[in-house]
Amino acid sequence: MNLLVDQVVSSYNYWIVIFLMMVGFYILISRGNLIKKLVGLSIFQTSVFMLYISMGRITGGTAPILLDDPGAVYSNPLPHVLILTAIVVGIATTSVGLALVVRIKEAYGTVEEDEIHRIETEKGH
Amino acid sequence: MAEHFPILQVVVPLLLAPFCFLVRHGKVAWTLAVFGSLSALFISLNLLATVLASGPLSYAVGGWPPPFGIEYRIDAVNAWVLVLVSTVAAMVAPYAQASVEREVEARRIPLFYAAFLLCLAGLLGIAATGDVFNVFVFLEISSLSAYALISLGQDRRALTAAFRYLVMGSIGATFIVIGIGLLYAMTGTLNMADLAERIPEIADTRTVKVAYGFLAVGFFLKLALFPLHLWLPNAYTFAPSAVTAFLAATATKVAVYMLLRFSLTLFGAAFSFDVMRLDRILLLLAVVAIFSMSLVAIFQVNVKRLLAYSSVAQIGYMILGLSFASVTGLTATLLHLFNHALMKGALFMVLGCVAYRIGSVHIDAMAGLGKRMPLTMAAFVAGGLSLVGVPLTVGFISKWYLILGALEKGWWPVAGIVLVTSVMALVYVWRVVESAYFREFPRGDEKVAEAPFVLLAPTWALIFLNVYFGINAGRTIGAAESAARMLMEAVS
Amino acid sequence: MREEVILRVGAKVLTPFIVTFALYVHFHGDYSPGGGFQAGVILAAAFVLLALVYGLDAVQRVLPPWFVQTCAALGVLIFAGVGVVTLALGVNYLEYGILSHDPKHGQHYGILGVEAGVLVTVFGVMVTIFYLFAGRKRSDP
Amino acid sequence: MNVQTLLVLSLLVPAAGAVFIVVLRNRPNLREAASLVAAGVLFGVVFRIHAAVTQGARPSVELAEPFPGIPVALEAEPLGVLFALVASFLWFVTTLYSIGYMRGHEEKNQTRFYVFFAYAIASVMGVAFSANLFTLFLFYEILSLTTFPLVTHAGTEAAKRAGRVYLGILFSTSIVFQLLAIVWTYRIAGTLDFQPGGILTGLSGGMLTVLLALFVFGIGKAAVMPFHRWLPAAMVAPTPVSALLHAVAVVKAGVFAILKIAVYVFGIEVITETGASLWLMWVAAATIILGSLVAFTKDNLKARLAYSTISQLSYVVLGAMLANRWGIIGGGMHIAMHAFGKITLFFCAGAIMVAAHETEVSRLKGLGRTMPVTFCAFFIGTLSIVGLPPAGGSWSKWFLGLGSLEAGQVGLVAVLMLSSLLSLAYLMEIPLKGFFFKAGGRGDPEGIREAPPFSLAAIVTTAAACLFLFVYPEPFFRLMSMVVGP
Amino acid sequence: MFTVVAVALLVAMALVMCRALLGPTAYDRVLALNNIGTMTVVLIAVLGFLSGRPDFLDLALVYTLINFIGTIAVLKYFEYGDLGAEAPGEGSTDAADAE
Amino acid sequence: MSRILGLWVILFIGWLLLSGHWESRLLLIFGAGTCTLAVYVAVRMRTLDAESVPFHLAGRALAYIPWLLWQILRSNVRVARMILSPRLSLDPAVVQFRSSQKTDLGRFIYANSITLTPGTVTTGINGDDFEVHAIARSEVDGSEENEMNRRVTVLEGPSS
Amino acid sequence: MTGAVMDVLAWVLLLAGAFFTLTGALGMLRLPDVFTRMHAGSMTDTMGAGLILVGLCFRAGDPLIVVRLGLILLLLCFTSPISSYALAKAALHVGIRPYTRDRAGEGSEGGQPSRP
Ligand code: NA
Ligand code: NA
Repeated sequence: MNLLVDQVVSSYNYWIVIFLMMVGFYILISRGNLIKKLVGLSIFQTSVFMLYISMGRITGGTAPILLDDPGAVYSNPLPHVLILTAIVVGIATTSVGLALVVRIKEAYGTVEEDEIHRIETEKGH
Repeated sequence: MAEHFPILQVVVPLLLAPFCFLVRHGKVAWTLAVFGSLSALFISLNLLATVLASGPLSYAVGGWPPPFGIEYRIDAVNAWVLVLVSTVAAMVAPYAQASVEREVEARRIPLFYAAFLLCLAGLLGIAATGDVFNVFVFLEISSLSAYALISLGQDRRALTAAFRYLVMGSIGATFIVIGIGLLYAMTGTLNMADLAERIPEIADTRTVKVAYGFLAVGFFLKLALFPLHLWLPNAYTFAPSAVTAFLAATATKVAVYMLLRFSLTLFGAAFSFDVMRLDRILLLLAVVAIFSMSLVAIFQVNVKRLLAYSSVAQIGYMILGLSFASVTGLTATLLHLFNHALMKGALFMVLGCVAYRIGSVHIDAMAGLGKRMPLTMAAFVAGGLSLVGVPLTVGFISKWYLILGALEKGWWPVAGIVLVTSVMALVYVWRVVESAYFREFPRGDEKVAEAPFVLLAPTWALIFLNVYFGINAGRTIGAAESAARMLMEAVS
Repeated sequence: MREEVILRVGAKVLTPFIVTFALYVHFHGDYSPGGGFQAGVILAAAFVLLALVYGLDAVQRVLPPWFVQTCAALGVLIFAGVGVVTLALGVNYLEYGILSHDPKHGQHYGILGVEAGVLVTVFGVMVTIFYLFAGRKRSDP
Repeated sequence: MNVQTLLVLSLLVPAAGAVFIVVLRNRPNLREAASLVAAGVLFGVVFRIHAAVTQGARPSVELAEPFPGIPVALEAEPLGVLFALVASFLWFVTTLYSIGYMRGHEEKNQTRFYVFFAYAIASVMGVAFSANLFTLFLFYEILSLTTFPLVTHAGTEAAKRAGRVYLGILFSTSIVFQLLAIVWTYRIAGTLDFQPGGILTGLSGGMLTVLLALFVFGIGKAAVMPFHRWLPAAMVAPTPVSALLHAVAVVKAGVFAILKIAVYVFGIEVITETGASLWLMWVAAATIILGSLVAFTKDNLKARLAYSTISQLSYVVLGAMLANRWGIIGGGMHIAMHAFGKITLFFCAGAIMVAAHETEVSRLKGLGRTMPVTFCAFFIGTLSIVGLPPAGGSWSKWFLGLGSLEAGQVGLVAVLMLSSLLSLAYLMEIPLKGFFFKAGGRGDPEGIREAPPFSLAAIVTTAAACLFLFVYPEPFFRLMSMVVGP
Repeated sequence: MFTVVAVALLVAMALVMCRALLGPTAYDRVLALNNIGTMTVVLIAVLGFLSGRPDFLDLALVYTLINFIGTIAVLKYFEYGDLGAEAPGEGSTDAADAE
Repeated sequence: MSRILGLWVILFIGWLLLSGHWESRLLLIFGAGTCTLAVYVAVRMRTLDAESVPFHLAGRALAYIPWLLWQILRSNVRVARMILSPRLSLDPAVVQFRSSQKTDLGRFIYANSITLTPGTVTTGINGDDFEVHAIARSEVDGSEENEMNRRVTVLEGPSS
Repeated sequence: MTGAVMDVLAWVLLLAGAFFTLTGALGMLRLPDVFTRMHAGSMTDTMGAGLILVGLCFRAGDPLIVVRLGLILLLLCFTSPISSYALAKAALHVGIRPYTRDRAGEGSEGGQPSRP
């Protein structure tokens, strides 16, 4: 049973990644609302976490990074750090994006892409 | 201290950035930014000298030996990129003071310099590190601060431009980090030198090829390779002038560097060109980019946007060089990397001067400026000629090697396209020149004076470099050639 | 008298525990890397909860915007500064071993220092963003 | 002073002259004196170089080395000396002429005019003494840039358009064709240095033909059809500028470059043996005839002269393409002969414009009586251009004819004769109208006098030179003989 | 047996996800998502046991908190359109503003 | 002051339980600092009062919690049966009633107890007035609701 | 002996928890409106999560893990009713009317506004 799940997890992780990417990307391009776009982007980035999480399982690296002596067997803390970094980056991206959206809202009074476009083109004429 | 230069190169600006934010005082923040950029320049020149004298440098962060810890590795290729980035920063930072004061809200100025230093640190980090995941982290540091910098432009369209850049940039970064993850899953290492050793053993697996694809698309997005350039024109157009000058001269160049580093050092020229056929894709995209974007540039009325499209075309030249898959072609790429930074930096700085005085960079608004701002417009003419590729400017050097590379391959039509698009560059540059010199200044009695010295001096300094490295290109060519040779022969 | 009694009491009871938990995660971060980040998020969450229940003004009186912004910058400073300390002590960047007689403890201090930087930054950024959004009326219906 | 220094001086003297002109911008007399002095000194310098070169010296100097192995370098050789002599002498004369013309015409921005004129001369010296293709290309482009403000001197919409065509064609052709040809040459030969006998050996005829064509069309300043449009467009410029373009500097730089490339890059023998230039001869021939025919249709005097220039330039190109002893000698000498002839004609046209405010050929009737000197000079210039004794032009035409015969191209001889007839017809019309027709419909014939004295002096000088060169073509002939060797 | 529980949880999550997608009101979705959050917490705990690494449990704790605060935030936004507003009928005896 | 101390002690116990590294003096010091900070935040926010530190209920809660768990179990079973029955025979209702607690804390406990037991959800409190949604009218008809009300009031203690 | 008892107990608790979780999830789908679904939700939160977590406690071994599981459970029990309350109140606030047997014919979703 465990083996089965392991199989499922390890062979289908790429599919999950791809699925999430597709979903995120779809939301990203199909929505005119900038906030929804950011949601799509977040989902898109989430696919990375999935990839790295599944990778962590494959590599089987587990916690500590205390290096007792250079000769000791060195347990690999990397997948953790990588996932975490990727998450931080994702959140930072989303934060900057949201900050931009707030300022766009202030400047245009809307966060809908087509309305912004309309406002700009009207101003142009 | 000198042995720590590889890390200090990145840490100094990184450390100064929060100070800029903390002091909450525009002038002080600016002083910090200038100090940061100048020290970065100092360090990078030192590094370059060391590398040229005694070969590559390796620095173990945390004192852990390379495969385990993060390694910073400086060789002939990235030492040049470091010099390039920090040179431009050292020119833009002094320039920014007056320009930013005019274009950015006072309360946001400390934030501006903080983001500027962060962006600088990120770009330097990408170039300096020898760890692929670190590349991603620095890429994001530089990108996020770039989004912030762009959003500080006066026009509200700066916000939407920054948003779009954020979306496309993040997609690119995600592709890159997926590629890195796949490589890591296959090899269990993130160290570039390690990867370069291990990838050939597993080069025929599908995962490696998929990773290659992800990485390539990610880099294409980041370096604004046609048709993934859509974020660039608006971002450059609406960003504050100093930001445009800085980003145009550095950000895409560093992205090109990443592409070179990954495709040639990590995967190896043989894999990239023989297996993945990178050269064919690049050739096609580059040719289309060069031609179509030059054409589009001709029809622009906003000069910043005009130069932005020109940048996309010029990036095409760099990629074209790579697509030759030869030492000469790669030399052209590296030369143009450096040279284009000099010319576009200078030209966008000129536009900053113009915006400073007349508040617009519309081609009509620039009418008659040749008389009102003679030094500024002279700088534009000089920079423009460099862009066209007139002899004694750096532009000529790049073109020369590109054509030489094309002829080496026997690709006559490609050489022809390089030349014809140079003429197109002449056309779009000349439209601005005509407006400045052949049209009457529209607002008769209004006093428009020459740009202030603090803006002109850095601008002309870059123009001077354009000419200096055009007349005395031996050193750049030598460096580019040896770097190109190193990249091409890294693994194959 | 008070409609929101449930949320009010709930938040009141919960926050001290959240704060404690946040710092627990931080100080035990070296056993599972990245504690600083999680801790920062959790700490910020405590104040977000307070703001949601008691209103933005009440929280901002305790945690003014300039303060959290300073936190955000300060954290980066701490983060990079720890490395500079090791440089000053004559070893490589982030080579924590130098920070104590026992290299193992040294690494511990070093990681805690770096993570503290991360914590402070993440906390600052998170709260700043929350402030940015809270207090802006939704105008579309 | 050694000859290397002189070579550098040939660039520095006009450049320094420009500086003095700027400094003295508020004192027109001194300003123009500075210009004249610079021109005089330059001629002296070039003459000293000439002396050295005729004694067999080949002084050279390297200014910079942008590329490894591709320096910016100067070298004095006979062909370049010939060109430099003509250009520096005519600078002096043109400056003299300009003093009268610019003042008489009350032109604006006269300082700018003199400054860029000086810079253009400096570039011409660079072209003339270039030691390799890169240096030639460099100064060629600088020449385009420095003459641009002169062409657009008027600053009007028409001037702007003319400037576009001027720079557009010159830059486009030079970038697209010439630069390509240069890089290709470098790729094949591994060097760009001009060497007697050429540097392209062992190449197939087909490749050579393409490369030669790239050069011929890439040197837009030679105005080989179909890249000739810039020359008529540039008519909007003041007459001294036209003189500069048509006689002193620009077009001459073009044909000079072709000649130099034919001799020192391809090598006469290589061209002859491979027959690479055969069809290009006929392109030149076509330009000769078509240029003359178009000139016929132009009523505007300057336009007529412009097309005449297009036609005459291709004589030089033809000489280069013939690539035999007499062809090269004829082509080289035609640079000088046509320069003196055409500058005379333009000076006269300008003088007529300043004095009588007339620009159309059909309205010149009877003017010869009020402006006899001018019209006499025009007549002499015409003789030289057509190639009739006793004017210098007859020598170069004669040698070109010999060259055509030597190449076995009897058809080309016919072309030369036909063209001479045509040019006789469209040029002689002017002195004929001036002297032998009655003035009709002109409002105020009393107000018209001869051209300003400075201009007149220039006109007389060049006209006299045309005659003098018939008697004493020796210096140019000797130089060209050195080029082709014994 | 952890596997059975994990699968059951996944199935339950899938069912509730249907509700989140179906709605029909925004509150249905919030409810469903909150519920999924709870199940995720449990799943994390179970997976920790499954993989022999119970240090995931801290993560579960964090997730519980975030799930809660997130739900409150969303609901407040729905209700007042503003995250920072004080709730109406607010007394003045509790928070820092009570002077 | 006693509340401050009390809260601090509770938090520190929580810290020890979570940490498990009781041997590390460093971590204990950090823990103490952490708890101090948490208390300080509570003090600054003025949220430190009887409601937030319900020490006084501890004893009586020992009696209440098992009863509550039993109620939760029972109602879970009832609701599960309802959901699983093929014919979904629901009779949802919203009822209003008055509670007998004297303090907010008491009402908080009562309202949450109602909600914790499936089948009933507190949907509004206004002073003593409670509004409860029940999945079936029977859930609120019986004596259990009154029983819960009574027990929470007892839990509250004689005086607040 | 105690080990076996503990294992069996863990089994029972885990399976019971899974059962309640699934039932709750089913309820989420079957029940007609947001208010009734909340009951199903609280089933997952209490019995579902609770029994599983307690079941895990029996397999933990390390007291530290038991503590954590307990804390999670405590936190869940503390936050779940608060969320539910906030949800119900918000839903009522925007005018969503609870489904009743009398109005069953109006459609299972009660015909309320779909967006607040
Ligand atoms: Na995200
Ligand atoms: Na990103």
